Amino acid sequence: MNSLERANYMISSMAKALKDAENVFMGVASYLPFAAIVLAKKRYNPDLKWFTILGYNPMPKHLPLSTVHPWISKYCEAKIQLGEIFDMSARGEIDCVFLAGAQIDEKGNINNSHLIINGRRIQLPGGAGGALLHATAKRPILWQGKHDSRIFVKKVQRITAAGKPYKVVTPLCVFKFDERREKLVVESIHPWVSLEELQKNTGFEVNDAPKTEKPREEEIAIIDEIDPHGIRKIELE
Amino acid sequence: MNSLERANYMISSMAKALKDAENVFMGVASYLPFAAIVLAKKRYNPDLKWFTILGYNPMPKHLPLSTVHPWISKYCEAKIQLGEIFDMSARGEIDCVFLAGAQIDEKGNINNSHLIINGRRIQLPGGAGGALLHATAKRPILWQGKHDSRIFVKKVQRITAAGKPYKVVTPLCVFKFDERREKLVVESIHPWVSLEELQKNTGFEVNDAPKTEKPREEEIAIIDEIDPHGIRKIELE
Amino acid sequence: MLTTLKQAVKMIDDGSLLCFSGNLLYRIPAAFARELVRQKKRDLTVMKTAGGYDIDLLCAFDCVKEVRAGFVSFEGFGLAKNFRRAVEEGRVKFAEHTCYTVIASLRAAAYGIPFIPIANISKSYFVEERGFKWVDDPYNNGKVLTVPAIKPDFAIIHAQKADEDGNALIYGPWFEDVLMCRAAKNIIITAEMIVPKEELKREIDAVWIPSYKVRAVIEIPKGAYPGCCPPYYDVDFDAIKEYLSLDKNGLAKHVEEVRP
Amino acid sequence: MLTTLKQAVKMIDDGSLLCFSGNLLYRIPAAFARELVRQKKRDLTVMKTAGGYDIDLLCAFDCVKEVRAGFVSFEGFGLAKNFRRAVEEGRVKFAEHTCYTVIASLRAAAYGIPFIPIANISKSYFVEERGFKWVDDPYNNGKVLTVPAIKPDFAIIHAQKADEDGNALIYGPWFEDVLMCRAAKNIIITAEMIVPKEELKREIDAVWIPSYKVRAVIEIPKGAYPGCCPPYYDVDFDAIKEYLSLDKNGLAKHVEEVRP
Repeated sequence: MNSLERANYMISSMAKALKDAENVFMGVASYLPFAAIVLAKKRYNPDLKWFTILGYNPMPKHLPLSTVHPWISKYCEAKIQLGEIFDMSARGEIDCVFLAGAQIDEKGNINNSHLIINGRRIQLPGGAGGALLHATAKRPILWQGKHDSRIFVKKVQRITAAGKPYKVVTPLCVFKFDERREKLVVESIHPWVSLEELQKNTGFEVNDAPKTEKPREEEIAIIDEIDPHGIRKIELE
Repeated sequence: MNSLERANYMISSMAKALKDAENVFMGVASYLPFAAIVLAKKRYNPDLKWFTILGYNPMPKHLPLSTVHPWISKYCEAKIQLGEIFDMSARGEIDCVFLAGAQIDEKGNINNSHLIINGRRIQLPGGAGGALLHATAKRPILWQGKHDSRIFVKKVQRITAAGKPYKVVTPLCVFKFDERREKLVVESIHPWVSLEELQKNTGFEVNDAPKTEKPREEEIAIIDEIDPHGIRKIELE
Repeated sequence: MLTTLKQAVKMIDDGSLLCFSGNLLYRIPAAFARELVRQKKRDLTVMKTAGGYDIDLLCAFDCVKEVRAGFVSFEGFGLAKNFRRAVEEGRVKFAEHTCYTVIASLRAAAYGIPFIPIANISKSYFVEERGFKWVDDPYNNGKVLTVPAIKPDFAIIHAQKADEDGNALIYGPWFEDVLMCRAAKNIIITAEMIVPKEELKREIDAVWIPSYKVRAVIEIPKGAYPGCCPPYYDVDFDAIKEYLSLDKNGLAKHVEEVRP
Repeated sequence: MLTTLKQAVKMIDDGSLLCFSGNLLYRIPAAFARELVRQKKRDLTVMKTAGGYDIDLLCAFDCVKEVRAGFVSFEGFGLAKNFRRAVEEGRVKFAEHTCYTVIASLRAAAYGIPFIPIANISKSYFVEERGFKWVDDPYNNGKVLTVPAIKPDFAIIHAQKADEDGNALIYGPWFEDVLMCRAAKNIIITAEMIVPKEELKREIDAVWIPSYKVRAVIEIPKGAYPGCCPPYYDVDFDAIKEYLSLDKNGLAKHVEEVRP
């Protein structure tokens, strides 16, 4: 399974998570969410309202090299400021938001701040708007293009953003949040991954789960149309 | 002295009060301030920055029938929201502001809310932005097109807006605020007014003062140019 | 989303808290206000920095139980006599604000926070009447005055242009319109013209109301009449003067005859 | 007010608190940042929701003592390695915020209030590190988290157009630019083009920066390069890749050779 195919599984899983969302926000460096939102609008949820930091409801032709690429704003239906999107979330008007985590732990906490390795601080880029969005959006969807036991940990070293993720989508599986046990549980495992392999690459205990549904041909066609050059691979490589 | 000539004295006095102002704000129903600001910009203070609720630095051709008349915004140099002008004042960035008072008292308080006459409430239009602006602008300038002892009172029945006025301009005189005694004192009396007449029409003790300087021919020419139809009389009649 | 004025006004429940666009006689949702009267809405609360024809008309027909505003008047044309009389007779409560506290309350609602500090206006009588409270500044040990969030049920906006979903464009001053859209639960747009999406996008830099909370969009040419909606029409000064001269019967005729 | 880049940068004292326009590689005041480096400014504090080339460059040359931001990166192109190294080596303090608290702090400064309540982000580690404090909600008896006002000395804005006084127009997203202008003591505008006043007025609906606190206006075509300034030019992706490969000598050459 090459990285493009793995990306497609992730995108399809993320798109399905938007089925009954009204408003979704996507921030910077969000290639897979970008494709997932386009796919969701085309296939699962035509009325989905899409908020970006460049404006409201873009209809871009292609996945850009940057998710703050000027051409996104050109295709928007209205202006809205970044701060106003945070306000929306604070008011409870954001259903889904896509948040990336350099470290993600069993409780759904995210670390995008820094790591301490052998007493040495490794600086990460920071959590952007994640702290507010994870805490206030109704259904935060986390994603991470890589899945290993340094990324998926029992407990993050710093909590940049805390909240209850609706889903966590990775190249190995999809987690959901178990409200009762207040932790991530595996919802589906991608077909190329064994439970053993998943456990080896995850810093907390994982459960067995059904195989992730294969993206349909027509989904892949939509993804290829929005990203003909395979920019989406960036996140997995 | 007809009402147009009396208005000219008031406008000229208000314009002179703007000599060393950097930023001035003028609200709704402000015909005399409108003319005074234009006069100040043309004669006393070409760098004066003029804030209106329709935008920044208008260059209107004529005094409009409404100070929220659309053509003001057409001639503005930049947009700014009303709330942002209040913020400017809260930050200490507004030097002068023109505030009208249905009642004005010796302490410089304004009542634009309501009067209680024989136990009956007489509703006034409200103080608009006055409460914030009077309290926070550096040099509030009050004006009133009529001057009698029901308007200029010892103590207002309701304080709509409190602050220390820099000047109070009326058809009879110009007051200034005496910081030490914390009350209005007469700075100049218009030439057609006797001290006795001023006292009779003022609900608190007034002092004698020099005659108000006559508006120069060139000032009157500027005022006539901006208000050829004499709209400014409205406020005095 | 495109609907009729009649259907849109039906969405408004008696007792709702409404915010109206514009200021005094500028870009007011006048046609919407007339239909509120025709449908005999009751117990509305209307909040605005500076109202004119819109608030006065609703007061004339006892649609309103409370007005929260800084100023209600027809500026140089006279007093808002129907508002004034309704307040003086106790039929309407005038919860006086200063324009600034209307804005601050909308900001708090827009930000999803329960209150917001304001500059010190403590000597104004309505600070106590409105129940504005002080808090300790946790950073500098002083006391700071605050206002609570006020969240409108509906923001009623008359805009120059909108698309069929309700993305809306305002030319010229916004007043509090964009802010009240952020703060409100629901938005109704009346627009001088509904234009195709592609046309609105070409003017994106003036399109600041996204459609997502817009529950109704109605094309109403001259929807601000007798107020102005630049660049299309100015205030009809004669019509304002005539309105201010109307008695009860005249007002009843006014709301029936001035369409929409 | 019209001046040269050199003169404008001379206004910035060492130790100042600066806010930069744009976001990541979008409409950043890149030419201004290079001149800050050439003039060897020191001990600057830079505040921004999401920085890229601008903050990274200043960190590479030790102009900065503190970065207050939610995110510093080159997005898909890689990490902000000079920022990263400076923080890891302790030469720069990264006072981590979330983008939201940068905005909230600017809002409080813009409103002239000492602090502002925020939505509850209390589990994030930096809430304690930044010293954000709780207050009692005086209306509903709960506790509310707050951030203090942060008032920038200068907002440095790269805009598409300005007039000679500094009234400035932004096409497309504002990010925090208009807000930082309201909050800041002083504004410097670099613009793709200086246009006559009459021309700017014809596009009034995009002119949201009034000139009154603008201390300098400079015409700098391609002033956001290697970032983008739509509709005039896109990000120069090759130049960004090259920048990210530069060593110390290469960076020194970069700031000298890329003019302005």
